Amino acid sequence: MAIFIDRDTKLVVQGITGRDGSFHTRQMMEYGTQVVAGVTPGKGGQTFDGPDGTTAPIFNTMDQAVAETGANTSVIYVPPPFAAGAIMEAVDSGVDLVVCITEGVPVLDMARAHAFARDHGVRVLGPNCPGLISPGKSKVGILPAQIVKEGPIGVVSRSGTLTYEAVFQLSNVGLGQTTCVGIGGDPLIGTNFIDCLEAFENDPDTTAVVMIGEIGGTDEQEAAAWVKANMSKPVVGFIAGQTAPPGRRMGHAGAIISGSAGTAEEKMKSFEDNGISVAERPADIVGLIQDALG
Amino acid sequence: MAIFIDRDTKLVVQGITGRDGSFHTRQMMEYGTQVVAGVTPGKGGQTFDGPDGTTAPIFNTMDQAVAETGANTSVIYVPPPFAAGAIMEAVDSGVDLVVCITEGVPVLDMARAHAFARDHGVRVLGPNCPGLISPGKSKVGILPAQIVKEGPIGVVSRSGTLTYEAVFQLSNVGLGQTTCVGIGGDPLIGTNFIDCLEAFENDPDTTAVVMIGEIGGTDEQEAAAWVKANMSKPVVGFIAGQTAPPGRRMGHAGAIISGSAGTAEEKMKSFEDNGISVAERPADIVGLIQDALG
Amino acid sequence: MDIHEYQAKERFRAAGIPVPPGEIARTPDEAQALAEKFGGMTVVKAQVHSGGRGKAGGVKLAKTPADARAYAADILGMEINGLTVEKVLVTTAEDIDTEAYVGVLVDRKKQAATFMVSPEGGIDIEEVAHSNPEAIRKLTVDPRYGLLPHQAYWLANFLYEDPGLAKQASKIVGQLYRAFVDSGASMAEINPLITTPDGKVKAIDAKMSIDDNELFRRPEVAEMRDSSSEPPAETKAREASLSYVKLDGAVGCCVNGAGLAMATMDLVKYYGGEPANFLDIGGSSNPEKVVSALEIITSDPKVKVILFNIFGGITRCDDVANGIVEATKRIDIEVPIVIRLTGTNEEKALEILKDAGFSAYTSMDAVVEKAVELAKA
Amino acid sequence: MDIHEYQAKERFRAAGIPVPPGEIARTPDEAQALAEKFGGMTVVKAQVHSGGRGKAGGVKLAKTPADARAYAADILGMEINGLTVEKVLVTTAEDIDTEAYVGVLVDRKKQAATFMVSPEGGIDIEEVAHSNPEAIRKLTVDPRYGLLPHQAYWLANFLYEDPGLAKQASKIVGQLYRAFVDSGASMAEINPLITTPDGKVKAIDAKMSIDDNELFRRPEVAEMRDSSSEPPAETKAREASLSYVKLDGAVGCCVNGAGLAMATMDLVKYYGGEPANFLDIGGSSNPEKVVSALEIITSDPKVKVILFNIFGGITRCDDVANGIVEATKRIDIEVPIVIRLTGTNEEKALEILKDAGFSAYTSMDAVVEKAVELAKA
Repeated sequence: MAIFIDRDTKLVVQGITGRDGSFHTRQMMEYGTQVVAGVTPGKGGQTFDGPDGTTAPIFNTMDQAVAETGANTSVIYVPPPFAAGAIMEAVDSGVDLVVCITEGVPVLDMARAHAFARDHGVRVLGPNCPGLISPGKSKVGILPAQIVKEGPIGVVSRSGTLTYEAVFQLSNVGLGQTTCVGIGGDPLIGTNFIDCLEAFENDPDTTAVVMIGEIGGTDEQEAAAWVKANMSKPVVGFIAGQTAPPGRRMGHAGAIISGSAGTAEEKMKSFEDNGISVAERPADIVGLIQDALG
Repeated sequence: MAIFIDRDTKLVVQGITGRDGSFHTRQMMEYGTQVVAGVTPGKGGQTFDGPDGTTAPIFNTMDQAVAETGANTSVIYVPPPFAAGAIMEAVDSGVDLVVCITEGVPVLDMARAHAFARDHGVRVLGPNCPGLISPGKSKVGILPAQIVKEGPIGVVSRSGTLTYEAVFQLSNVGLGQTTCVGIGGDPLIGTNFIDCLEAFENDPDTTAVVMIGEIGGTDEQEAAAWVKANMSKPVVGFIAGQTAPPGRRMGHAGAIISGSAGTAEEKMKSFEDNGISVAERPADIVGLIQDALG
Repeated sequence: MDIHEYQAKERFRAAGIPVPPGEIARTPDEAQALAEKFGGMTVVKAQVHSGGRGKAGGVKLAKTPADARAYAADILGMEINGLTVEKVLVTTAEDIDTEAYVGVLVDRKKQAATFMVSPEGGIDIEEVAHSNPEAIRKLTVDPRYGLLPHQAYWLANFLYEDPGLAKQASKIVGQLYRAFVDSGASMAEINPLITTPDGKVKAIDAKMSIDDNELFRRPEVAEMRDSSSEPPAETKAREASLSYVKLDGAVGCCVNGAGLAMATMDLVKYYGGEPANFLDIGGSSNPEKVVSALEIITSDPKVKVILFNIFGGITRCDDVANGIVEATKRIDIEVPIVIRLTGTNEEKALEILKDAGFSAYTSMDAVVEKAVELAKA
Repeated sequence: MDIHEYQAKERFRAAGIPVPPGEIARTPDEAQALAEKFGGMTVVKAQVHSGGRGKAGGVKLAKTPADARAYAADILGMEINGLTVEKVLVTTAEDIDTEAYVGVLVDRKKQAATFMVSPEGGIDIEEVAHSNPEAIRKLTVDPRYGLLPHQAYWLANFLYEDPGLAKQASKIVGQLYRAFVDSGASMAEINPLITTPDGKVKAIDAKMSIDDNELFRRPEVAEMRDSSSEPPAETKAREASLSYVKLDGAVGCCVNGAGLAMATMDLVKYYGGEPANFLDIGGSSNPEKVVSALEIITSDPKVKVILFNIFGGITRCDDVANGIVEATKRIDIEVPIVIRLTGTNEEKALEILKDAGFSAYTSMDAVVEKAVELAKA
């Protein structure tokens, strides 16, 4: 088992003909993800050429793509001005999960798009996220497939390359993953730590979880309280940004310490207070997981 | 028993200091309705003087009125430009029922206000309606109290004075009413025939229902189908506007025959087809009810 | 309130919808001058609040400015469904490749603005909805979000397979919604939306109805009312805040409440008569309002009897009776008046009326029967 | 993007918020001229993107135009938290009866714009939120409906008991929301909102941050950026699409990915060093970007060592290695460079780097330890 995506995931790629969209679609197809369709307005009727002679039909609208292919998941690579609209189109089309890779989506656009998704009961991952991968089953987004490995660890993170770092180290010592989820670095994201922790708790194949947070907001603190109240599986946590100055945006739109809220110190303390083992350095994550699993 | 309002109804009057609001508030208080508060922005702290030395406190906001008095129902007498806003304020304040008497509310304002009420799970009656009365228990709106009488008949109508006509005749032969509801003459109304029929069906004290429709829309047809499928109690129907020309608005904003839809003929046929006795004239209603009750 | 095609086109243009150039002419000379100005072929179109203009000969294709002049001379002054044409729109004639339909109105059941589009244009959309519903795509706009870009594009894709045309139509759908909302409309329609041989999408006809309740906050739209295009009695009624609709019969009706007014008309018919009008005087006992109502009813030469049907509720019947007596003193009325008055303080009221020489009833059936009898006399 | 008080006030004025007259001066002469033009007492306020202006002496009340001139001379050129004051706002001094706080920002948890208002104005709202939360009323705006009139009024009623003041404040709350949305802001604040002895409500200070992601569609807001008020290195980084934040240490960091970049800084600290900056070069192996990054890092004289930490994922490590080698050929760098590169094609990459004479690592801890050691040398 895995969370959110698995072998049954049938994916539509929104913005499949763009530079990023086409590149990553090929990567996903190579990994074995069932890419059943692409959407680019005005290019309906054309065909996307994947690796090794595979293809995917292109449609003008999500509505058509879902109706014709039975897709249940979408991933979005369209430019920021159109990303919130693409999310709403996907939500409206009847898929269960919408993964938005696009970075730079206006935050008030996202407030509307998230409300729309809630109204329709559809899960959005992101925006500004690397997507997710269930090793050996399916990959949706841009996570590098070669560093993951099938196994019992759930990984959830606000960061991209820092996740690779952690996953790489886990894989190197033989600790594979059920699913690695990048929830995104924006202030308003569709799927948060708690959503992922809950899914990992309910996933029988996951035995322990790595949770990688960073400065800004209070998601980690709320997740920590949730872990204490609801989680039976061990959780190891790391927070990036101990040396970040307040009031400055550290790359991610969401990685900013406002006033006293959202410091790494506060988050790490909250982890400790709620029974989450805190890794001081990324290199400590593996050891803590091994300790937790006995 | 009765539907929607009864002895437990604790009413706030929005626009209590206006001409219509103050007049009808006195009428409601005289009838015995528990008017616990009034709202007029800027007049908070003043007191409304009712009949026989009774009073009601006035608040600036619905929020305060509900918090201070435990009101569960509101009635609105504010002018059309502010009516939709008043409905949304009432919905937000936590009351269960909002009755909007105001006529002339822009229809696109109401589309938003009705959506807001649905999102909050609050019942709106109207707008452009005379309100409702549960004889001997409570009166909310502008229905004349002297024509009603306690008894077993439920009355629901899109019209004001035509309802008086029917109720008057019922009362004159001793057929009192559980509740008389005027659902309003606008195209977009919060509570429709089916809502009232369902409530009457579930009200143990109601033995038969009079349903007074008019041209425009297809509410009566949908209600007729609902009656056939769900209603155990006899229903007598009347439709006004058999002689109305197509395409012209007959007073009520909702009373207009558009194309082939919404003619009196079609509605009367739908009543007959679904087991609703059709009164040819208002004067026939009483006889049909007497027949139905045996 | 209906507005004219040329007015709807002004609203459409302001929202960015491509509409061919056109202007209003009130005389044949003006029409000729406009045709010369535009050059090429033009269309001369009667501006009147009625359907079926084309069938009535109110729309003509003019090859030359002289033709435009001649057609304008024919059309101006023409009667279409009882309304006199006082203005024509002179507009450039477009080469038409295909015709489609795009409309939006407030749907009562969905409680929101709802689009209907069809690749079959220039047609009666209601007829198509019945005969061939698959030729229509519908979309209800969630008032909480407004029309979303993908929804406009979804509608446009139903009209055109060609990506370029679909893109243009998608934009137009969005602009139409903007015009609809910004005008406080209850209905807006482009019929037909055409494509030209050079691949352009344009609106060559336009229709719009405004929600009367929106006019208070849109003075620029309220100014579009053309009183010359409605019966003078209806203008007068509107100015007196009375709901009035002229009909063809002999029984003039004056009732309080819209539902009761309709039921009264129906009862006139039931007893073998024909109502002369719908008229709701509302809940007021104000003699001024009754005076206006009587003036409006008696301005119709067909009226042979005036029938009051008043149900006194909150308003007391004696107050209303006094209002009627007062009003009838102020104007000369040559036809008989019969009055039914019931409800609060009814006995007092009936005495007031009898003292003033009126036939007074308490039963609706009795008074209507009497009125029909008098109308036939 | 932060904008200056005077710019935020322009946006507020455009939305209808009452803001006392005020204009910008870049010289003491201009300040005097403005004070003469306004008449009466004026306030001279440093325009700089930093809090604590008042405490730093950047805000002065001037009784006369000569005073205004003198204060402007003091303030212009002043350093506040490392930023040089280049402009002052000269504005009329208002009689103040009461001070309140009104602000709106995007709340992450509620996922929507959220108002905070307090009758305690001129204060640090976050401090009040902690010390006296009952002094604050909060309201989250449902993005589906926008700010509703009764919500604005509800907030205003928390500020003022007087109905006249509450009505004015209610309007201002609505206008502030309008300005917030129309500017694509992530935060907008009136602090303080004052009342005057003659019963007027006015905004005498204004603060606004714009969501960088909104700038592409709001060129008029994007033009408000004041590059003179930020370190030149940050301007250069923005123009090169690099995320860069200057810090005080000696270890210049160049990392791909924001999370990894922060973790790298933290690890520098862990090993006893201090990072000189945050810098995310993104997923690109483009030498141009690496050149820009190196130029920015080396422009900081405190930097003693440059540390690359690259995790090759989709991007292959050998491509990135080539990019680094190419870039370092193009510019002269006088401090040592250490590089950690791991992930796809890592062996190939390490060879390329060693051949070019760089210290190459695969372990993040090893490279950081080395960098700290070199920085201390």
